Amino acid sequence: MAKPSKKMSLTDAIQMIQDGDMLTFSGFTIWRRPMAAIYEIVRQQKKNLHLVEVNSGTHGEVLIGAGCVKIWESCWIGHELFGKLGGNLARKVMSGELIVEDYSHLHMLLRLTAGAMGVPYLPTAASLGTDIINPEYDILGRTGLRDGSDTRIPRAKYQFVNDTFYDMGTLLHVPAARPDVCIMLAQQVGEEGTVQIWGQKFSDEEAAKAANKLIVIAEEVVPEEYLRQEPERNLIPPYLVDAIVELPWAAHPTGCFGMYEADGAFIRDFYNETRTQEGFDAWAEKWIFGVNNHDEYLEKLGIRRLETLRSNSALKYSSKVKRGTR
Amino acid sequence: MAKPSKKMSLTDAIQMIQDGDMLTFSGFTIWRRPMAAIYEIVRQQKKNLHLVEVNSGTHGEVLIGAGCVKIWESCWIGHELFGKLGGNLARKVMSGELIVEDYSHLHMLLRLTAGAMGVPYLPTAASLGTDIINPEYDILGRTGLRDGSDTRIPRAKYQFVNDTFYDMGTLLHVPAARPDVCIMLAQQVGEEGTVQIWGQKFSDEEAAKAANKLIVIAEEVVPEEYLRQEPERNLIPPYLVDAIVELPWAAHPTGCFGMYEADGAFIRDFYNETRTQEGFDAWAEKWIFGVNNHDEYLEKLGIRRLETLRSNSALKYSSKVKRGTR
Amino acid sequence: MRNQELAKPGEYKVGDILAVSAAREVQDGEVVFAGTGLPMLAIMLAQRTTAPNACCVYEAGTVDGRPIHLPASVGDARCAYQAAICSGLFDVFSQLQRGVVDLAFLGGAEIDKYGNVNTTVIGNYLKPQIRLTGSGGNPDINSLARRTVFIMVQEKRRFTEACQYITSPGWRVRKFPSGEMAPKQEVYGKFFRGGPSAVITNMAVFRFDAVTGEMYLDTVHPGFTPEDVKNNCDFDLDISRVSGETVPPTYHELELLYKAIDAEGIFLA
Amino acid sequence: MRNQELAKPGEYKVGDILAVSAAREVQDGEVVFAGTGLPMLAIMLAQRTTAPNACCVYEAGTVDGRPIHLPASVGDARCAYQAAICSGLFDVFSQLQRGVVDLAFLGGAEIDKYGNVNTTVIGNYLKPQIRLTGSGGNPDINSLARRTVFIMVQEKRRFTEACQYITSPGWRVRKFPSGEMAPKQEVYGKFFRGGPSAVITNMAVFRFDAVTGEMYLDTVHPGFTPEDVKNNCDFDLDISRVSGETVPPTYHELELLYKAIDAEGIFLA
Repeated sequence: MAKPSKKMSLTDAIQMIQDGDMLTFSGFTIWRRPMAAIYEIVRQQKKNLHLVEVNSGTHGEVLIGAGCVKIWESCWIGHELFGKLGGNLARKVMSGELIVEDYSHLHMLLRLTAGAMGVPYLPTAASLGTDIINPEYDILGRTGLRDGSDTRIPRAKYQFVNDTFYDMGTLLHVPAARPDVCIMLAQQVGEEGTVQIWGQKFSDEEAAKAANKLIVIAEEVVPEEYLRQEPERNLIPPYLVDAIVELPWAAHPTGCFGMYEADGAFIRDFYNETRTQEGFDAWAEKWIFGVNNHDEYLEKLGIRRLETLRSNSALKYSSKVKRGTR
Repeated sequence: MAKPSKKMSLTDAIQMIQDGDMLTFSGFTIWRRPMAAIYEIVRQQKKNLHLVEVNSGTHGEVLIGAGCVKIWESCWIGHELFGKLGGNLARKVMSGELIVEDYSHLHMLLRLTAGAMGVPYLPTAASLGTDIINPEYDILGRTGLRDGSDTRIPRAKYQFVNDTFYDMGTLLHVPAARPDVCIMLAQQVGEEGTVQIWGQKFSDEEAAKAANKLIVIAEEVVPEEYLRQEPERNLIPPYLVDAIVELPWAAHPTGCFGMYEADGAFIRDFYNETRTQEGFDAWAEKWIFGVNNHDEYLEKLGIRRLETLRSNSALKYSSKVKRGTR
Repeated sequence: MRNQELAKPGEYKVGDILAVSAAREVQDGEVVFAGTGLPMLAIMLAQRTTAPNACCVYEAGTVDGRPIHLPASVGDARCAYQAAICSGLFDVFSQLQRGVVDLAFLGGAEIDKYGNVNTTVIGNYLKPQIRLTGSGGNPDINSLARRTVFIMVQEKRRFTEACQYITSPGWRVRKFPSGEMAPKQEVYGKFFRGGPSAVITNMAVFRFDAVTGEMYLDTVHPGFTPEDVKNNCDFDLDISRVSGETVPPTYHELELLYKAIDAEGIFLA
Repeated sequence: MRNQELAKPGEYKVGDILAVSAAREVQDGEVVFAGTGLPMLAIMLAQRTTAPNACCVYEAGTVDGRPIHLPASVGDARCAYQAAICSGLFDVFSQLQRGVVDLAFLGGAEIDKYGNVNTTVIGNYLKPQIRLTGSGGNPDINSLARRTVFIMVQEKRRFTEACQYITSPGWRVRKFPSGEMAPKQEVYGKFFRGGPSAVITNMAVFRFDAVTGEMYLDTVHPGFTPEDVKNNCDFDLDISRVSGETVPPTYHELELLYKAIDAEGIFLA
């Protein structure tokens, strides 16, 4: 008996996201971000999104620049070599348009891990002694958002707790994060929804399992039996997947292990051109609103550019792209 | 430059274990247990071992029957279809020779996970309301072993804690376990120590990473580059491995995914013959003390028996072994 | 054509009606945690009949396997055949705690009227008369799944007023530190998701009162009377709500069990 | 034969002496956490010279990779080439917290005399003058590794009496809830494993006093004087313990850096 299909268009998948939703994503900095879905969120003009992510990157800069985001809880934003900080976030936090709650990398990872494990918090010794845990710098608390009216926001940023099992000292408890939606970009997804990720898994498993809904943007949809031949390689079972969208090059300009390189020149241009709001708006007009869909975006990039980025099958990265000065 | 080799004989590897050590193991019930190492521990007559494991099985029954174990912290012991309980453990707990601390399955898993994560405890909602968490039944506490003099034993069996982040209610904190030694049986290990496990990973990753030392019993030692061709499939990096012992069929009579079936008839005989101490002693004389090493053990089993158990390459389990009544 | 006619007494064995009754507890599309033995037969039968989209999770770390040979244990390599995921305990138990498991099949040596189960000791825990296998994942699964179904042997000593040791939580459990009995809802707070929804034995199917959490007799297998069942319970079983006779296996179900699911005769000898 | 002769001023660039000085902090057999950029060059150079058994962990989830092309990011597919493990953050950060990491290379926009580092904001955190990238894994790694080495740009405004915001903990840190400054040992309890052991800049190498936790000048790169360095520190730098001049790169090291490690000119333009 055939299982019900979860395949749908990008438009339909992104319509599952509501204004005000808490979102998280697959990937790491400029790697394997669901960029096609990010652009579609901007096209659909979602508002007041609450991002909870281990780190951010180009995708976060696009959403923040477009004014879709109200709250950002994370630890880092930038474009690595291709842009040393998140210019859009910096602009909006300096102007007071964006609420930023700073955690550390491990804190954010543990917040999503707690969500994925179904517990309200996890203990850690990371980042003790820093201003990250300074009670004066609890921005959601200062903004009055920890009163319990939004059940996704914990009543405290942290707790300090003494270990009495082994007298290890004072630890932190960091609260679980349970996003409404995780958008994941995967290399391969089976027809029923089994997800396979190649290369570094980053915090994808935690992000996907912490969220209530999971939208998977797949470079390829493949026969379910094909992925099940080696179930040890798969990350997510079908019952956790709510939508499957098949789109090639959907992480562009971020990179996708075994498929294509990050498009450094494209990201650098984004970084340089979007330091002002006017610059962002012009960029978005060109690359988001100026194309009707992902196919048009790829057309605009052109086949030569994409083929240069394509990974060598043996190496899992491109051997054609020019990277340095020599 | 060549890396220092960790390959050694089974005898030398087991000599790394001290009387009184806290041990844990790879595998699950009657699957992928490091049985050759278990037999060698008995041959070397280790004493007062403290086992901490998610569940036990045939390997635990051998160690307990042989009088090597003082404390057992776990949740289950038996031989699945081939012996419905742990006869040796039952005998020794009823006679008061063995200290048993009962946790639940998820509690034990989280204890090892906490050890692997480097935190002193983890929270859980599992098994609330049961006698497992009855303070009256804290046996290590009743025995006076929670006074801190053994730094591996936590000062409490559990803690009850209220969640104030999301008002989830009262949770348990279960203390970390940090065994002195984990003995792991792996299908393949690289020459430098990269460990690859096939099939279900059980709680192997948590057990190996929680422990201070890791002894790997490998069905095969293979070129390091071979395993590194697909690093996504590997579980443990070389720097966590202290000893590598290459021995085929080293999990017998337990099963090893992709290599051989559990030897149900052998396990059933063990179960039936070792319900009394005299029975255990006779069995050990035959199968442990009566052979000088693993090769002699295999000779005694005979090639026909072993070949029947061997897995079919496509199926990953034996298609030759007679399992049921039809 | 599939023969959907009901088999007559004598044409099926105890294991068959257990497996079939358990299979009928599965709703289509559910995520089901199953242990070794009859629970495997139940979920595999359900998947071949009324619940083709049910997904089976085995606690050793496989998800939605499609075995072509019956596993003899949840750790068996056969569980991984054409599975979506082959991982480990941390994955599947975390998902359980996260709340994705709809239904689980469990067993026990002793059950009380609130559905508390003992698989640990007979006699005083501190000086046990008989030591059993211990909890395994029984209490974790029973704590954290939405519904659980117990498959048990019907004996007076096994259906007891109050378990000598509560290994796995029913509808009224111990509230520590005091240890007094309290409703499961109260002890689990926002983690409360449900509890035992049925007990299936060789004689009958039992359910639990939504308010008191007490077990009552629902259906009686062909060949037994409510009084037979009551006589095989040590507590005062409520037999006032019997809804009828347990529907026996169909010939099609028996054929699936003996020719397809357990063709080798592992659990159905 | 390898040319182990030292290069002369003018024959090497700032990045070269940074990479070489950092590489010399690695001891053979160590487990090293490295970030993007110069840290990658440092660990790869160390592995090719004095620390062949050092193992490199990248925070995106690769362990002991043996790249044949220089990664441009810790998330780059190149990090996974011939790696022992390609997993994810939970694996490597758990191991870090467990205590397996001996050494880590980190950076920062601002450092104070106790080795506290700021990568978050310039100005008042609640009304930032400049918002930077944020912490990333810097504080976690600095909290939990045995030793850390910072690679920084030497500027007066970056070497400050007290960081405006402590992103990453040095030897005297904030003790909450009060926020008063206290030794790291006191704040970390049994989790204390060490802290910043060196700061390497374009002008010098700094170390920390074992008792006070204050930074002092250890070696000065060829072409600079201790006073030059002091003039590029906003706090009163201790230059009384200078042990000499930083050993410049050898021709062999330069060849490795430019011909083998960064042959494409990614970080060494």
